[in-house]
Amino acid sequence: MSPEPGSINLTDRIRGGVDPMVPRIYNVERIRRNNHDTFTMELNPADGGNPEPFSAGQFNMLYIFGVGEIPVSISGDPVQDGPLMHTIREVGTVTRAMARLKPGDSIGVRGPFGSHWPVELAVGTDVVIVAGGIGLAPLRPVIYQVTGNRSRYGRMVLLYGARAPKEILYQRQLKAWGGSFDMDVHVTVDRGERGWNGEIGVVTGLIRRAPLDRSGAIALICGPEIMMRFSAQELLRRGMDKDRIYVSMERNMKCGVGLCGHCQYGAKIICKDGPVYRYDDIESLLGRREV
Amino acid sequence: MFILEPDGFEKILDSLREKGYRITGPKLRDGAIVLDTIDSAASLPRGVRDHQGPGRYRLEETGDDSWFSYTLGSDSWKKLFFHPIKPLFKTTRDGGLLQIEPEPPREGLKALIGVRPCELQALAIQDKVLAEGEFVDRHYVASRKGTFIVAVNCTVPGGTCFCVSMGTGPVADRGYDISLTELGSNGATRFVARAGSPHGEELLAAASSGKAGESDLQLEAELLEAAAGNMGRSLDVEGLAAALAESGDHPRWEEVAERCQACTNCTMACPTCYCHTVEDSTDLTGSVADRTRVWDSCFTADHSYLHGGSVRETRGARYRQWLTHKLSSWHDQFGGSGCTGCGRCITWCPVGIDITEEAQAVRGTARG
Amino acid sequence: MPLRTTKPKLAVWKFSSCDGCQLSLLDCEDELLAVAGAIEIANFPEASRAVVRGPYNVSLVEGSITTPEEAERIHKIRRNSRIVVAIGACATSGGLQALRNFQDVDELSRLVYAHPEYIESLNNSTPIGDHIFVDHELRGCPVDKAHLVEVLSAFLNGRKPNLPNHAVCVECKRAGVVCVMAAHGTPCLGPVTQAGCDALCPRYNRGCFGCFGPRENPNTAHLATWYLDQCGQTPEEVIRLFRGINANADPFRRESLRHES
Amino acid sequence: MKAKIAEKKTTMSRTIRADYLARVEGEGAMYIRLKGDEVREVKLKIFEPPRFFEGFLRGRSYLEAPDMTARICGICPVAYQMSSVHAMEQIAGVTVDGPIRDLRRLLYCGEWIESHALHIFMLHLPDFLGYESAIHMAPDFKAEVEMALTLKKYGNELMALVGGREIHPINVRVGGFYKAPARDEVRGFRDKLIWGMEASRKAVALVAGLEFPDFEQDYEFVAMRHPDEYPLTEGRLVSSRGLDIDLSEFENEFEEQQVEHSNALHCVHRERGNYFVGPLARYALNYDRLSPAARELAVKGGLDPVVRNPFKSIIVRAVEMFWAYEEALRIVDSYEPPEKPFVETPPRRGTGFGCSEAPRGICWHRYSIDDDGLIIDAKIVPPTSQNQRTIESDLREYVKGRTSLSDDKLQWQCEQAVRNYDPCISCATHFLKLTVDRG
Ligand SMILES: Cc1cc2nc3c(=O)[nH]c(=O)nc-3n(C[C@H](O)[C@H](O)[C@H](O)COP(=O)(O)OP(=O)(O)OC[C@H]3O[C@@H](n4cnc5c(N)ncnc54)[C@H](O)[C@@H]3O)c2cc1C
Ligand code: SF4
Ligand code: SF4
Ligand code: SF4
Repeated sequence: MSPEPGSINLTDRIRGGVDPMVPRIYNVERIRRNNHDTFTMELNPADGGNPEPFSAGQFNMLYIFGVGEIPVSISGDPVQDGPLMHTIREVGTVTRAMARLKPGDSIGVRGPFGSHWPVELAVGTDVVIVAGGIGLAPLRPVIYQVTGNRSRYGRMVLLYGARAPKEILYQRQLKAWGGSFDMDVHVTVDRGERGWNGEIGVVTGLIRRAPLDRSGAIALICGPEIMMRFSAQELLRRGMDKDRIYVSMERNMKCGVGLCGHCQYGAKIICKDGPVYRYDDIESLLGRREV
Repeated sequence: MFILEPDGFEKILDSLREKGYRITGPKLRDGAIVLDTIDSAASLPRGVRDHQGPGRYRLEETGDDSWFSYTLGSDSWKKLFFHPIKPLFKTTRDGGLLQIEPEPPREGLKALIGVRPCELQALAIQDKVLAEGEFVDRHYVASRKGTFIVAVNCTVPGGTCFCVSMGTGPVADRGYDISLTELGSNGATRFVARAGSPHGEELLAAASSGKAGESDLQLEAELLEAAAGNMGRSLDVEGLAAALAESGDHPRWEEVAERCQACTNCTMACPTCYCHTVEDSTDLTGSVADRTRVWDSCFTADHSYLHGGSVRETRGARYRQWLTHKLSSWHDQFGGSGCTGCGRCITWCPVGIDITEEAQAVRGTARG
Repeated sequence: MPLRTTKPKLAVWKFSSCDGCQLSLLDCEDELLAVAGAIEIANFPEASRAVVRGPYNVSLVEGSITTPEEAERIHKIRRNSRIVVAIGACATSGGLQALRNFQDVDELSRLVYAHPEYIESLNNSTPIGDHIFVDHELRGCPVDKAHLVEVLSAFLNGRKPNLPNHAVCVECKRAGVVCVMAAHGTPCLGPVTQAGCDALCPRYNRGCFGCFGPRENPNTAHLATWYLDQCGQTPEEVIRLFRGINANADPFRRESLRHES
Repeated sequence: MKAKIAEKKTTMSRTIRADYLARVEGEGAMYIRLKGDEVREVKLKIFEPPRFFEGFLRGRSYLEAPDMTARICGICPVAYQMSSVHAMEQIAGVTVDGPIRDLRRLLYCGEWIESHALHIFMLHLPDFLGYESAIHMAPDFKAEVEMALTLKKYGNELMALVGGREIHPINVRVGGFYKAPARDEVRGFRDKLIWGMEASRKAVALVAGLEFPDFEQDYEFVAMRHPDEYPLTEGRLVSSRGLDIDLSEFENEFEEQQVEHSNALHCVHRERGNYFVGPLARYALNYDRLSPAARELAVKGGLDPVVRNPFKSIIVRAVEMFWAYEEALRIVDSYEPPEKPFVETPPRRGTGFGCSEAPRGICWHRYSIDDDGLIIDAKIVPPTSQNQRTIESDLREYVKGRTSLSDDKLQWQCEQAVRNYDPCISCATHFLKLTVDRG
């Protein structure tokens, strides 16, 4: 006979006594436009403390006063101290309201939540990063981490597809990475423009030609669902192992901590098991409609 | 094992009330059994039974003095812990600066009277989801603490019940403080009572009219066995979860879409469904914003909304999400079925869609 | 967020209607002075003689289009307004007066008026959105006053109004109301009607009759089948149920026509 | 609305036009043509489009009448609901009494309170005090406006309590209600009603102190009269010129005429022409049925038992608002929920009549239904159509002695004269446009 069967016997499992549903207030330090519809916000806690530590690939729930709350990946450096960074594309109500924030305004932040890119697996091997559009943002922390400790990793290849040349994110950084960090950077665009002498076409085309030879390499993919599926298939065709490919998934999220039920993806709960998955874990779901 | 007479029952309620428990139990309202605050055993429904079928619920007077001849109504205990509408916090804004004032979790002693075995399982499932993971819902935890449960074993199963298939009833084997089996009626209702906790034991010792005799236990066993054989429905769960996991493209989903309203009644009535969403509102001056959590359902378009549209546009995909979650992916996520066999989703579906029938249809022809 | 310097201008316009939706604004007794504090009520004849010239930041439009004059006037309002919110069943589906769409207007006119030749009326009563682009639609007959305040405050705060597009059943169950379909056999439009009334009719033990119009993705066909087979309704009764306050809303119109023969 | 002035230089004639009359419910215009001091033409033009309710009602179930007719008017839906359910109950041969009847009166009191508070403070009072609206008044009369809003709000709350919501209540059905409110909810209203009575007293004192134009007319007042109550939903139709008829005889005495300048029908007495319905009529014909406290208040407000100055309708409304609060309190204090919230009314062929006292006057209905309960024929005479002629004649008389006023002033005063009637143009089919043409 247990002491109180009707009741539940729980110590408050609430991390550090903080309710996971109540945001911490951060102030906007700076907002930088990346392109016509994308910007990067730098945030610091209003209480003067440090931003929460995070791992590459994790996300925060960002709350904007009275408008709503959305999941956004962290796009800054996970190793170096510095402000919390998010790169956001304006698509709807909350993201547009965020674009109107000014330095000094505050927003609510919950997190970091979710799984991360397995950067530890890349120690001593090659890393292939395949990104589409805003999908480069969640992968930037990986690049920071690798370039921050370049000798620990093998060759690094970044294959990046954007819709148009002016939509290419982090342009200066891309140049710098390609130039000085012993990193292969290949960028393609869906539609060329005058002055663009780079690649035109989808990112899978880059994969086909990427300097990929060492087995044991890991691939990290982030972008629209269909782009991730085709990229993974292309990588498999090039002889990569299923269990060395990772993708980051996206579904509606209201809580970010596995309680609200919104981000289910088959049996997965993306905010908890994901957003980063090993490809073979979700392969069977990726091609299905309306999952 | 004790014998409890009606006045002993009342005594238990009295002593719970004296200790400050708020008592909730079945009540008759608008032609159905609902769960509401009760003042005394006298406000419990007597001499009624329900007839439940797909999309149909009717009460009938039995003409006797039976206490618990009915089964479940549309609401479940989850509303007491996982509140349909729950303020989360209030934000005030001064210039650009925000201040957040979280809603304090509310604790309080609650006694639940007449919890059925399948509902004990439902509580256990919600505990698992909302109170036992890495992150917990603190409002749920707070209100779930200090709950005293008087369970009632089912002797008259309902027309849509299938707890036997789900292994959750008709007898409560744990999770209660006191469990009761009603013996006989005809003006002579008595209960076989068991304690499931020291607190339950203490109350029973003071209120019962003695130990249950051999013949009482014999009668109880017969009643419960008969009930187990009288389920309105059944579901073969052997291999079901695996079969459903592979059923993504089954044509049955499109067929059910023609009937399903995507009205959410099944999920709202289900005692284990926990989906919720949050709503933000501001006052006219724009200085105060409220955030509220409300029950949501995988049947709404917003549930799977990503900028540009819903992932699950069609009613078929929404129904598939619901059914496969309940009976299949729940196992992967929480180590057991999300269904207790209570039958609510069948009865309260306004167009009588039957989970047992749909699951069977999908599984019967599922491709491996 | 930028601080507001000048107050946004609000205008309220009336087309064919019963006045109930604009009265809802005057019925916001607790918020009215706050609304007037936050917004300049620039044109609201029912409340004030004062008229401030446009353009207006928000125009609330009540009523449906039933005359040639109205069909013209609505375009002027659109040109003069940044945001147009259609309020109520009349403005969002044509209202109860759209019952004319199923009949011969001349005959109706003869029934009601001795000199139908004095009456200028279009054959159909149509929603505002059939004539101009509408930024938001507030459903209901009448609109819910909390929704009016919500739309105004959402607009003032630069966000999307928080309005549901799911079924009334959601609100019904959240409120713990006993389902009138399942428990009483009463035909209820709740499953196909947009939430917003807080399940008012079922709370009062009656079936929803659809004031808030069709929800997203309604399955009227099977619901009608259920009314016929399980609630003992005749096809005529089914027609009347769908052909009510929002008779001209597409899914309801089609469903009622399906049962005509 | 601002008058548009176009003066013709040669003569003394001028044209004043206000295209949209404000602070009335619905769309209408007023048109006055003057030649020198002579009033040539007065038209109350209702351009609110017709909505053909009587036509739609044909072929609908008699049970749908309260939900459908409510939509004629968002300001007084209860009037339409009450008149229609009474007519249907007459056909069914059923009378409704006890707590259900009380609940109906309570609902109607809610509508009177809401409508009167709205009209007194938000539509009419600003005219007397020279403000464009109550909102413009608020900075100078904060306490009064707040009191007014609360008075109005409680009326709305009463409607929501009994009817489910303020506008287009959903709880009214033929035979009674779908669900009776719980005893505690109703009884719990007591304190608000007591506050409302007190506030109504203050309202009477406030409006009695206004300045009224010297303008009296010899009207034929028409209202309902009940053997022992101030009239709401039941009684005979009586007039100050000796009419005393059953509801079924209405059409023998009165007829609706259609005029070219208006989408609303004009209702007139077949022999005597225009007549007057609404608070002044009700009050004059039922002074003896007011409660002692209400009568005392009328006297305090400076009212005689018959008031012939339509501008003073504002005081009469305030007295009636008091009465409605008082009546509501009486009902609330004795409320016990009925065992069943409605009386069964199986369909039966026949013709029935219903009439009730909307805040702005009598609202008369006639229906015929067939064996299946489908409506064969419906006729609805709303209050404003009955007052239209009287409004026009008031305007003619009122303008006569005042042609020396500036256009703006004259226009405003004429508007005020129209607003005396609290015309509900949405009902009459449905805004007001004032054109003073002095050509
Ligand atoms: C794990 C994760 C990481 C993400 N990281 C980034 C990032 O780094 N940068 C970025 O620009 N975007 C990111 N997104 C997408 C971002 O969350 C959506 O663009 C955003 O929610 C859109 O909100 P909205 O209110 O502007 O759009 P609306 O179209 O107005 O959406 C309304 C609501 O629907 C939900 N919603 C809509 N789209 C999405 C979506 N794609 N994912 C989840 N919920 C959605 C939100 O609750 C949103 O408030 C991420 C999404 C997930 C799940
Ligand atoms: S899925 Fe249906 S039967 Fe199973 S627990 Fe939920 S409501 Fe009960
Ligand atoms: S299964 Fe039934 S209850 Fe569930 S959403 Fe579909 S119609 Fe509604
Ligand atoms: S009463 Fe109507 S709105 Fe409520 S759950 Fe039943 S069908 Fe849905």
